[in-house]
Amino acid sequence: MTAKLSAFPKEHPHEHEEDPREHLMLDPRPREEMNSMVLESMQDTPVSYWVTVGVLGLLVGVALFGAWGYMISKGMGVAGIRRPVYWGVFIANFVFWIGISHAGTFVSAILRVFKAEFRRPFTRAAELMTTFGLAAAGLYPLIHLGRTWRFYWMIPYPNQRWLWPNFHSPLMWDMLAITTYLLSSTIYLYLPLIPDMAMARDRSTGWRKKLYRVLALGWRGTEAEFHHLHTAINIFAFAIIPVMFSVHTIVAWDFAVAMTPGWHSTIFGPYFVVGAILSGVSAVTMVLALIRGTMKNMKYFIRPEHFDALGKLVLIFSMAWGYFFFNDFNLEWYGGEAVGHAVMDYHLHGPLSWIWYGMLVANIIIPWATLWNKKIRRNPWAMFTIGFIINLGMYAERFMIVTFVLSRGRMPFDWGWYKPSLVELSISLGSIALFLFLYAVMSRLIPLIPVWEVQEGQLAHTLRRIGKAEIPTVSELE
Amino acid sequence: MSETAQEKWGMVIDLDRCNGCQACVTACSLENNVGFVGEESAAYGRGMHWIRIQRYWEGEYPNITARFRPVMCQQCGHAPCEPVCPVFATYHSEAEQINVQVYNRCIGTRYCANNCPYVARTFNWFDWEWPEPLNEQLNPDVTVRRRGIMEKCTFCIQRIRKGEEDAEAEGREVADGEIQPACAQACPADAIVFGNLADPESRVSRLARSARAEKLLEELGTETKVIYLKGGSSRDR
Amino acid sequence: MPLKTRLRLPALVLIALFVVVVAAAAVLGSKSAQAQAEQPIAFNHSVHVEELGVPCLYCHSNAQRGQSAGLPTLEKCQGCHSQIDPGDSQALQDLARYAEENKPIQWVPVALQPDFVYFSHRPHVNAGLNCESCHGDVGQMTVAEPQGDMNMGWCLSCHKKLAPERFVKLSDCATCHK
Amino acid sequence: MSQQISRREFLKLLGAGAVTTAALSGCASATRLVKREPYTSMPEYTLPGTSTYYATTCRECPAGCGLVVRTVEGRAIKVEGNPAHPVSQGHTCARGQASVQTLYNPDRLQNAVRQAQRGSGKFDPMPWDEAIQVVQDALANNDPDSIAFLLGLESDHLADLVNEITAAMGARAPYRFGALGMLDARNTLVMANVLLFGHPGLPVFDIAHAEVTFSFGANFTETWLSPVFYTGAYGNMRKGTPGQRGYLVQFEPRMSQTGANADEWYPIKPGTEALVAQALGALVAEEIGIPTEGLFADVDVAAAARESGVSEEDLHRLAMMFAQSQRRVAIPGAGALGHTNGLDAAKAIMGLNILVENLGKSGGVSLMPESALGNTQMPSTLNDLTSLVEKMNSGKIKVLFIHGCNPVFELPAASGFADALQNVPLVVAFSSFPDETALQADFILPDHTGLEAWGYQKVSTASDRITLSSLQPVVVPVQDTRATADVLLAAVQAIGGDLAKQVPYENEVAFIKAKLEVLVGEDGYYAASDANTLWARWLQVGGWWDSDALLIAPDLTHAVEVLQKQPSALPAAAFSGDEAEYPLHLLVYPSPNLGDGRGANNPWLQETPDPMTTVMWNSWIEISPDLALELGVCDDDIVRVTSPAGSVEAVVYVYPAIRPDTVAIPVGQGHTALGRYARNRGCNPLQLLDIQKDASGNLAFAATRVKIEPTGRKHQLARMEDRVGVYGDRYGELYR
Repeated sequence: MTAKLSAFPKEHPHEHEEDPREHLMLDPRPREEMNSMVLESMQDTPVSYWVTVGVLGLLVGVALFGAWGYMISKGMGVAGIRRPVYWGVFIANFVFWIGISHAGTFVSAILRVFKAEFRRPFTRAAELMTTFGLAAAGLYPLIHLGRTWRFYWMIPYPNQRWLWPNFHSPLMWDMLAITTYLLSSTIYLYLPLIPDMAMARDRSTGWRKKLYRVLALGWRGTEAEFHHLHTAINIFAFAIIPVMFSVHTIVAWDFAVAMTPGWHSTIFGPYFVVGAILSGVSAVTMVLALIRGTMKNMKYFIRPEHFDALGKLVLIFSMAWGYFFFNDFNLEWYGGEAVGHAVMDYHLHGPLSWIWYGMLVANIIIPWATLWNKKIRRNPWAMFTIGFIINLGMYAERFMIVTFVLSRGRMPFDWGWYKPSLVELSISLGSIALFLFLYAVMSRLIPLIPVWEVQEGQLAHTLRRIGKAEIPTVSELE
Repeated sequence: MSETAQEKWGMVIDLDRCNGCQACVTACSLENNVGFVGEESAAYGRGMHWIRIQRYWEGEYPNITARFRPVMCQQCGHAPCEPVCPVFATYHSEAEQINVQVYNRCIGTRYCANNCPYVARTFNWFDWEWPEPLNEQLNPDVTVRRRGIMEKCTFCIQRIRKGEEDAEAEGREVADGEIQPACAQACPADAIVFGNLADPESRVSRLARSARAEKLLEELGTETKVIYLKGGSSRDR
Repeated sequence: MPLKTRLRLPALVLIALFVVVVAAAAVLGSKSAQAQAEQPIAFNHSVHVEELGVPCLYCHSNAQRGQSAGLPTLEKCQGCHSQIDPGDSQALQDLARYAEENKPIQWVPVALQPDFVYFSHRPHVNAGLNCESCHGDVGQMTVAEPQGDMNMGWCLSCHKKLAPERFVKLSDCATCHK
Repeated sequence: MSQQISRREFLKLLGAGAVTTAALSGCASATRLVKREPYTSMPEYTLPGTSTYYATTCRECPAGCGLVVRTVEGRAIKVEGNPAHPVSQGHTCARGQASVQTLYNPDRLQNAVRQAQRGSGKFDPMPWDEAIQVVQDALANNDPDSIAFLLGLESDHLADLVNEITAAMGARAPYRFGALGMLDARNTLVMANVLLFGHPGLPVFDIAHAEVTFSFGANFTETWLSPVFYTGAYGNMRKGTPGQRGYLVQFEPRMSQTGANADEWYPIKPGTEALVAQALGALVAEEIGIPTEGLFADVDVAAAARESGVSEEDLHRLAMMFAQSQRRVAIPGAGALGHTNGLDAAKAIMGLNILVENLGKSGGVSLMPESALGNTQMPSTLNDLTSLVEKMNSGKIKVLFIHGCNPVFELPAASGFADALQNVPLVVAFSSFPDETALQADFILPDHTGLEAWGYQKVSTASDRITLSSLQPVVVPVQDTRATADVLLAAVQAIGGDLAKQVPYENEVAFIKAKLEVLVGEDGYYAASDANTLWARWLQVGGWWDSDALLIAPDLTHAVEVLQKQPSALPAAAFSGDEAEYPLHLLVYPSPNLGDGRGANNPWLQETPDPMTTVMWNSWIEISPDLALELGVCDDDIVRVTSPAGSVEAVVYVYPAIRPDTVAIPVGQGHTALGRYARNRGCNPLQLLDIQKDASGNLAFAATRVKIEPTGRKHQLARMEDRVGVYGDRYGELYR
């Protein structure tokens, strides 16, 4: 698609003139060189890498599990939650990480289904975010339980108590949806990994070879194998999309099915899905910028064109989010129910209203003001910054949905305010560290670039000289 | 789905008699082993009171007055807290037609508390302490809740059970007024009346038929079992 | 491979440690849950119940009237034992010493429910249940032994079997948990 | 006698069972380690796991409510009201409920102690023999004139016993004091009763049946005289009579909880209660057409309206309402009587009752007849106490026994009591807790708490009939304490001689039984033909009282004469503190939850929200929003409150129902001792009061002016309410 856009450069004389070879698909390199570039990036472990991983690991151990252990031993009271704000940062984090986990599926599965060619080099990076985002998200329902050690009562299994869990509870739907999503997204991550594992197996020694041998499942790269793999990936790509939608819809239902004013809204399902994709895609740009900036040989694979494409997606989803936001806000405002107005008043005029205004700036004003500009979109660090701001904004949205709404119930006598405690902040920081830690470790274990997919794409793309112009052409794959 | 909830135990609170004296609050806490939390926690909304008296102001000085309303779990017939609990720790008791909280089943998701429009539920943020010999006072009929567990007014289920068990052992029906929760028993103004709503002749049923009867947030369709009798008209002379 | 050995050893140690810890926890846990501390006096149920034909309710008389079946008072023991020569029986000598010092005997409970379970003997006895339905044939035991798990499913299965018409109430959580 | 001994043993046995049950309240995993300890011999009517109920009397305030306490295996579990009892009628207040936490309080004294250096808090345990020896020596080796007893307000068996002992010794009768009596202005009310009706006791107001009630600062649903009795009456006033809803009008500068329940509330200027009553009286007399002489003659209604802040229209309307109603009553409450013109106010307000001739009638004012156990002795006036302080200062008092009150905390600092205590060579306190006064004693010989004690109480505050309330131990004493009556009797017996002959009782129970003999054969709620039956019924029922409501009507003619002789020009209330320097009236009132402060170490009383402010675990100063704006202070600011007599720091609660020229602070907090839950919490406003008296010689506790300065510091009050939810932005920037 991008290739097609730049097919008629002469018609846009004011625009920056592009060299078609700026596109990865039109800038092929020999297979062996590409393979070793990727392998090199995996084995490149400078001191700075170990320091980073060490610090992250320490944060995971102390800030996440240390603080959690402290909370388990003392009680939930070390968190800032209280009557009537019984849910706080933990649930906001949960929704946030679920949102992040939408990046992979969206970028990978949907773009794959729609055959968006620019996706090729970064599907895996995005899919990894899904898995690790879910890992971080999945911790929070456990963390926020008053009696974590009894979490297994939510699992339906026959027991001497003659008791089943309550399938009416959205929390049960949550648990089922998240486990399904985790399982399917892991498989979806793994399938396209097989040929790359085989590639790595054939080019490494020692423990890596052993590891990759197991993971490659005896892949030889025959035509039949590729055919099966394509079919499997295709099936999963289609199947995982509804799973993705259902997961975040169910997360939205955690709130929307409650009779709490400010939560009880039909729009919450799609609103949450769009918000999740917005924050997820923004997070993908951040991760890509980091990978490109810190890992060897990545500047070849991840190029401004990718940031450009993702930037457009972000802009579209920012607009979609704005649309849903306006729907939600406007109807509450017009509706005029007293409690709803109290909730809204707390957003607009409360002591923490800056969060609300900040969210609007981060999620609407900044993306709309910047992302129309191609120069900005093509600048990785600018995109990193914008992605970061959008994620702050999306986090603020989740924080407000959870805590602001609970602060203003139907009983004004029992309103309350909420202040996150150090323990909550520490665990939040720890979960970010967990995500980055897993990602950093994984970046040295598996190729972040699906080499075979890139190569496949490059095979299909060629530049043909027609007259004076070089025209990129794509041959149908499969 | 929308059948009228069955009636059994119910409570009538006469707001014209209630003067907000807080005797019910203390009585409830001492009957039900409710923990005390200290100033700092109490200031941060962590008081464990199962019943609280809401005090609202009306008017402006000097034409000002205050209204009191004791609020506890309203024992909804259609309770918002029940469907959201993933482990049935809170559920509707078919036998007693009240909303029961099973402490030892609770895993502490606190979803029920979020979904309670009456803010009737309290959570054990910590293990509360009863320095010796204060623990001698703990009621052996009521489980002492440890940290991480949701709790709320139970209509003094231990007293209901005891009354029923006694009646059964003696081969008779429970008499009207025989079973009283701690709040009703303490109330010096006799504002709280408890009894069987299914019995049209019980004192609570007769009061519940009063023209002054109203339910809290009735529009939510929660079918509560606590009925308030509207207070006197102090301002309209 | 140096890397291989470097990795293998800690991994093996970790796995071994994990297995040991889990196994130890399981063993200790089940042991502490089932182990019966020694009774202060090795009271012989068999002699009293089987040989002498003392009815259960003679000593555990509160079972009909209240929650707890109750343990016999020292006075009650002495009602008979003051007439019996301890001889060289350790148990009887111990009893005599308790009586002399008027010191209560600290029994270790055999059938015990956790604090969050409300159990009352009265309705069960009044419903015509025999003691041995739950406590086993005490006449065949010397020191009383715990019977099975006495867990929730055990309660429920009996409630369902023996009182199906009242199962709504007898399966209500609030019947036993409050 | 034998019965009493067996009872004691039985209670001890009960205690043994308690150990096991206490262990059972731990967490689940520990239950495996529990040992069960059966009784060595089963006490009668005790079944394991089955509750036993005992009737006794509440000792958390002097009202004398009857309780039924549920005990399980020797532990007191729950306090409930005694349904047969005329005062409590089956109900209790928050303080009564929390009395189990007095009993099991972790900070109680565990045995008799000697304190080598006063105030040090370093206690050396001593055996009770030695403790009794101390009392014996003190009684035997000192001149009777130099021995003083200071007792609490309760008209109980101990007061009777000490009266007998002092009479036998030739010493002065015991002084009686309690902050609740002082802040209820009980003496002023009694004095008014004496002057008007010739009756040395408190009047009883039949609020329950009144159609219209005018309450002049009487907080009768909180702490005033007998809160449970009057709260019950309040409930019945509203809904007790079919087709009738009693109408309550409250006059007070700061809205009390009672005022919050009133149908009309008038924030009148402090000290103008007498004027309002006079104006109403004059208008009522005019309406019902009786000639006005004396007190109600030539009243300038317009001036009264101007002075008090109640409009003339309102006065006319209220007077009409009062005059035209069938059953109406006016109550002279503490707020009205706590001024230098308090006695006049009492007469004027009682005058309203006399005008409408409601004396002895349903919905009116009556008097309690004298009980068979003799009349109740009224509290000492401040005059008496100041003379005691003088005697202490001049060294005339060599021995001071203090029981049932905490004067170092409860008396205004300006009274000089704490300093005077330093001049008494021997101070013996009988407090169960190491309170502020006990800390200034040489010996503390802790008495049992109410639920462990024997006794009786002659209900003197309010009841609808003669009521004698019994106390019996519901559990074996938790600590190694001993009944003060037993200690005194043991000392008296050891001294022997004439004294022992005149006070011939072997112990406390023998004394009580001897006193109760007069009830044998008396017709009442039950009639007992012999002493043993009486004793059994007495303990079972929870006391002795008439079977029907029976009060006596005051003599109208005498009262009318007194009023007619009273000149109508009354002196204005005087205040301590120059108005320019100290611009604000200070109102101190007993906290509805903590009362006089003796319950401040009961954690559940601390955690029970105050009815009006919903504040827990602290005290506060109530400031009107206007005043707060003027002073530039807002909620949770710490301010310094200074009066001519002293100064304290208090946390601001912006209170929408108080006059802008008045501030109010509850009494009950501000302990420097007593225990972990009470210590260093809030402030004690009694430190601010200057010594001003009314005509009856009582403290005019509302006659002190103060000023307020912000300190710039803050302390967040623990509130049940949400400030924003309740107050919104009604007061704008105050809540930022």
